[in-house]
Amino acid sequence: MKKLTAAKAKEAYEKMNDIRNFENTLHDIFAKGEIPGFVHLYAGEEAVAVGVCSHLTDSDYITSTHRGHGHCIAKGCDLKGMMAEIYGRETGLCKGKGGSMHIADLDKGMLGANGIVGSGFPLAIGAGLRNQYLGTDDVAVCFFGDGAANEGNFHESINMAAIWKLPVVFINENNTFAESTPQHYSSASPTIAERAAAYNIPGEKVDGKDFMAVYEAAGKAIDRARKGEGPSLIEYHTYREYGHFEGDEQTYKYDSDEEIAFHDRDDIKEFRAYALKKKLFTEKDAEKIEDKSVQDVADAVEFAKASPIPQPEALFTDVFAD
Amino acid sequence: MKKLTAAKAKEAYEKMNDIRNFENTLHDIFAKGEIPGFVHLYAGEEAVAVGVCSHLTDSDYITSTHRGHGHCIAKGCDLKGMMAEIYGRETGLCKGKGGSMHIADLDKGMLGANGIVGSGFPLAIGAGLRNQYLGTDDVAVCFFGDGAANEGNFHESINMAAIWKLPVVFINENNTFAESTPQHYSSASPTIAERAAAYNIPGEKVDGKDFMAVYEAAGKAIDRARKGEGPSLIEYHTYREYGHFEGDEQTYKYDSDEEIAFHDRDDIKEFRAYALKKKLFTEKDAEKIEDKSVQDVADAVEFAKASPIPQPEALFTDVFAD
Amino acid sequence: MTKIAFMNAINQALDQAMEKDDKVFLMGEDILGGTDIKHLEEKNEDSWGGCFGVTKGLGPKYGKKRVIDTPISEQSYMGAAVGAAVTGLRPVPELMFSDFIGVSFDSLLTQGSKMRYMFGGKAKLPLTVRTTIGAGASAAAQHSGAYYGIFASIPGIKVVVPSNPYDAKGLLLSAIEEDNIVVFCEDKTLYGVKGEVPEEYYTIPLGKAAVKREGKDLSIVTIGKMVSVAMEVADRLEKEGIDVEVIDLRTVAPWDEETVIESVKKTGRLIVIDEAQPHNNTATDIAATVTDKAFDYLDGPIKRVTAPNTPVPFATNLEQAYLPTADRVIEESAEIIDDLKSSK
Amino acid sequence: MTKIAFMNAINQALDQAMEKDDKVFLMGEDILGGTDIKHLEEKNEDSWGGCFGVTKGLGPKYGKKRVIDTPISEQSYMGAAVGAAVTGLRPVPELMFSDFIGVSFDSLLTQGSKMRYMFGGKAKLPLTVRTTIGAGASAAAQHSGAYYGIFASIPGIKVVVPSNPYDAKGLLLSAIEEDNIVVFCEDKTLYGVKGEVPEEYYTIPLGKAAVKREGKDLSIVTIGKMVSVAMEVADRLEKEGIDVEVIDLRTVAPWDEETVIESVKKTGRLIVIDEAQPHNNTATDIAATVTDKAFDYLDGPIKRVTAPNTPVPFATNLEQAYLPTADRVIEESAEIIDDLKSSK
Ligand SMILES: Cc1ncc(C[n+]2csc(CCOP(=O)(O)OP(=O)(O)O)c2C)c(N)n1
Ligand SMILES: Cc1ncc(C[n+]2csc(CCOP(=O)(O)OP(=O)(O)O)c2C)c(N)n1
Ligand SMILES: [Mg+2]
Ligand SMILES: [Mg+2]
Repeated sequence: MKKLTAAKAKEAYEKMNDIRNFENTLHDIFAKGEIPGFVHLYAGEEAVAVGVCSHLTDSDYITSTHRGHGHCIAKGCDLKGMMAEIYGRETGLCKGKGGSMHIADLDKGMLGANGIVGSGFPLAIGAGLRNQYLGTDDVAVCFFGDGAANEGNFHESINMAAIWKLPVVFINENNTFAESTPQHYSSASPTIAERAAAYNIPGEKVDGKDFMAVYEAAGKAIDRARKGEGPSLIEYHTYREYGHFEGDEQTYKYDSDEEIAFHDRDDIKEFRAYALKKKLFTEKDAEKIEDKSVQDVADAVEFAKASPIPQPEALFTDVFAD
Repeated sequence: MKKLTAAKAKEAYEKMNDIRNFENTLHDIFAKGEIPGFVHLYAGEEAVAVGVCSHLTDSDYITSTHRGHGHCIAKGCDLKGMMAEIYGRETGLCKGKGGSMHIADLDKGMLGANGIVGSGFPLAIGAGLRNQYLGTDDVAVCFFGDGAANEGNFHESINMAAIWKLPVVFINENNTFAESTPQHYSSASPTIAERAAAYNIPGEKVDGKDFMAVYEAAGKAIDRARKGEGPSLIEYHTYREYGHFEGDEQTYKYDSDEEIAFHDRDDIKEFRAYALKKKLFTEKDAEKIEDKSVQDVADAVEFAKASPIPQPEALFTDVFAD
Repeated sequence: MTKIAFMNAINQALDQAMEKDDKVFLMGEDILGGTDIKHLEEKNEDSWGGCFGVTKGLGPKYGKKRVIDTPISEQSYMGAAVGAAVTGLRPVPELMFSDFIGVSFDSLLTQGSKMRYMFGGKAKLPLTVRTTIGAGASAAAQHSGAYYGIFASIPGIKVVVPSNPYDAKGLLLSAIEEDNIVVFCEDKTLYGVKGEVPEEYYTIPLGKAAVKREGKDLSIVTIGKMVSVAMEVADRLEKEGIDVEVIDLRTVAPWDEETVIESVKKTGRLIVIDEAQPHNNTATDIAATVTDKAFDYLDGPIKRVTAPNTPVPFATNLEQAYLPTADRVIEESAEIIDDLKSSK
Repeated sequence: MTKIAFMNAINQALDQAMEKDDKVFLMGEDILGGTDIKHLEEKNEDSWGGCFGVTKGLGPKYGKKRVIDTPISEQSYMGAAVGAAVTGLRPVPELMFSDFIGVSFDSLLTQGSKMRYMFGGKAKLPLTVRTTIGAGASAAAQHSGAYYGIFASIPGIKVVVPSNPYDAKGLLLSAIEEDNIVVFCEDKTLYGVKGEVPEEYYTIPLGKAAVKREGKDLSIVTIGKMVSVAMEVADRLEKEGIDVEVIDLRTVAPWDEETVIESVKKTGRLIVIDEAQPHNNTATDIAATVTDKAFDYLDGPIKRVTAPNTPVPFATNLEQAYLPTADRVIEESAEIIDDLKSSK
């Protein structure tokens, strides 16, 4: 696994900032009633998406979830195209036809946010199968939540990935809740990671607020997959900053001081401190990145708002390829 | 758990014989072209169904599979009604409308053979939920194959049974094949039993040709369920005598001498020897049981053949309850 | 009578059904919300009461034994509901969005709907599946399906699609009383719509349409939230001297052939409005049946106004164009309307 | 030309598609059969070649990389096929029985069929799902579904139901060439039916019906194994002086409106035979569309002859009564036939 270079660290810090700003901005915009629909924010979990995707290139694939903005940004999707999509504009990554829950960018290897919990699993093994079939060393990474770990697809797909030694890495984002349902209620096993044993693959539980821990665990698993040694499962303990979706009153939070303390940890600040200490970038670099990120997200909003809505004919197109 | 009494042993020996004779007879009848459709025979696996169901009464529930005749007989379904069903006669347990793959008898707690692999899991947890809801100490037993262990329902249902501590016992009949696909290929874990750990419930692999081993393992698990201590998973290693369904040429058999040796073990003969040694019944009892069983199955065939086919109106009835 | 919202009418029906029969219980994702969260349990509070808050309050009232939060395991909890029904309970599972039949269809398609028949009439399936349907909430392609047509195609299932709070309550209570599988489809965009709802327990028979407005020139048959579109069309056509009869099907399986055919016999003209995708839906079923059974009474073609043959788009303008509106009905039925006008 | 069985025609098409394009691969349960069984691998033999033997021989020829035995995990392997298609392969998964959409529907309903649209046109889905349909094999309620009507109701999916070996091969090759999802429905009771099939690679366009027999008095539109029923009806009515046109739809989504409507314009009379359950099926879709678009040409009601609204029964006599037969078509269409006779 490659060590985190200064360049990579900077890029990661940029992306983490982009995600946080993107989501904070959406939170405000939603409250103002400017965007409709179901919007699930990724803020608070940045270290996971970015720590994992730092190991990937455009030719690797990822599958995502309803909480997809973080994965998109981490995988390199354009902020403007994303924001325009969420606004339902013609310039959106999906021409405004998908919306927040369906942002995709095949050129970036991003196989779509997904409104159906657990349906990313089979798409990921399909992409993994493709990589293996074509003899590439590309991988497919499947992001999924703690709630998704109880869907049948979890079981079926991981088993298939294991028997075929597919280059797929299963990344569990255990943010302790599925909507309002706590993981300790919905899963019979204390951890998701230990379920890996049922498929004879490595499984590990890792602090998901700690960027470096995320980065290293993912690096090992992705290397392993690239080398043809098969799939792995990593459970990252994390916590979402906002509600399940915008509008959620979150009366289910919190049960304990530990929970509050964990929630209050800021993965971005922690990584910033680490990177400064390790001299991966300077305070000044950091500030520049932070400012630019705020600006880029603001520009994305501008861009989206200034973009046209789809032409009426768009309703009828893109059902079939010719 | 109750020790195996002489009376129980006799009853078990009767049922094992009934299953074997029933299936051998169907094998011949099918070859003669007298019955149509998909017929999956249970011969060779008698110890499992009978060993498990020896612990159950009519108020306990079982769910079954496409290979359901053994479960039906073990749970007390009438041989005549079963045979007539397989012949598609009005006197069949389901009036001839279900056939081999759908024999059911709710009065006996038999929730139906099932043509959909893995769909017994949720029915069993539904029945278990019902038992818990009504405060009975009845259990629900879910029979399923090694192939079925890769269906999503396996995962979803066992997890739910575990978190709700349902009185359900999951009985895996690992006969080493799902159709022509060997379990060592289709499952990433060497055993099905070890998957229990993923749900924090007991899991055990047991010799399924050894009636007493089956009986004892099942007894423990069923007791546990009755006491409200939750579900268990038992994997019974067994082997089917015939093909997947009638007509299967079985070119996939055999890979090793061990496999042949295992196949050649006769669970019924082994139990007979054990019971005689333990004086649970005498040689003479055994012979009487064997003769009666042959006769009962022959009578069932007679009965079926002499029974009328359904009235034409039967096509339209039984869709809705009034 | 007080006016209450559609979603409160559903809540009231569930409450009264649970009060009446202790075998009735609910299961679904977050329908209580926060099960096993200490501070909520201590205060006996629920959190979500379902994704839309429809079951709010029932958890604290009836306990988590009867309002069961499930893991995200639709295939198995829907199948468990079938298992519980066939063994004597009266489950009312919630499938948060009808789109999730994708991951739970077997419970209805090959298990529940066929059991009584396969078992030779010995099984009863007192099971009501509540689910949400419909476009118009910016929920995009995977959360906006109006799949009642698929359910209705399966022998052994009854399917209800209420259009207003009063019907919602009475039809849901009927559904729960049934010893059969009923899929009860709640349009999420109607949840906030208010209407008069008696507080007492009452039922509305399944399979009976409601004539919302009598008329002699033209019949419009419709479903769910399209009823208000039909009423608007009727109002507008009235001004042009066309007297429209509007029939709210309420139940799409079995749908009320008698009422529809009587109406067509009277008017000779039929428009069906159905927000589902255009092929093999309830609108086609009605048109085909009327053509068969009332052909000699028809004075012209039967128009079906439906969604286009596309997934549901996200962008607001496209989604609005996706759904049938009064404008679209009038435009697409120009032939019929012109005929009627010229025959006046 | 040699006569080969329907199932061999399918096998030939798969073979030629795989030879032509190395991105084409098959996956499904036991489609090779015996993967990882030592003695078979040593001899490079397959075992089952699918439940009905349709893919027999392809495993040994193309290897287990391209003929992939799957675990019994339909939801995920069907979804994996979608994932492989959208990333550039050309998968041809087999769903052993169409009834198993119960445990795999999401892959088609909310994923594959909607991806291109949701992604703004950027995705291609070169995916052909092969599956078996149909009653008549004593396979009972859970293995006899003719669910093409459900598939056809979903925007974004094409659906093919071939009636004979020649069409089966040409249509399957077309399907595999498509950059779209095609559900290819093989009637299991037709597998043994023989017909002339050219050895070379050829395609038949999707969406085009075949006029099996021209006639001027009455149109019969039908699908799959019901084509032979229609032909028998035509023969029998010919003796009564009625000249029947028989149209084999071949593709049920999109179905060939032009050919059907042209025929009805000529004959003024239409019977549709569809073995699917009676509601919301292809027969209703055709009847509704013709009523809309060719109303003025219709001389009488459109008859649909379908299965009854019940699950498929097991008993042979009931199953025979379940399926439309020539007798039933003639009986149920008495009104039309009498009209035609009296107008001669
Ligand atoms: C198949 C399916 N079931 C239910 C839902 C509704 N739903 C959307 S997100 C969600 C919770 C998912 O929890 P988790 O997997 O932990 O992801 P998180 O939201 O915490 O990131 C649920 C139940 C859905 N979209 N799809
Ligand atoms: C959902 C579903 N998938 C596939 C099948 C076809 N099928 C019937 S039995 C069977 C094999 C089952 O294997 P296993 O669970 O090991 O049971 P066994 O036959 O060995 O008793 C398969 C694939 C089916 N009936 N249902
Ligand atoms: Mg979560
Ligand atoms: Mg097996």
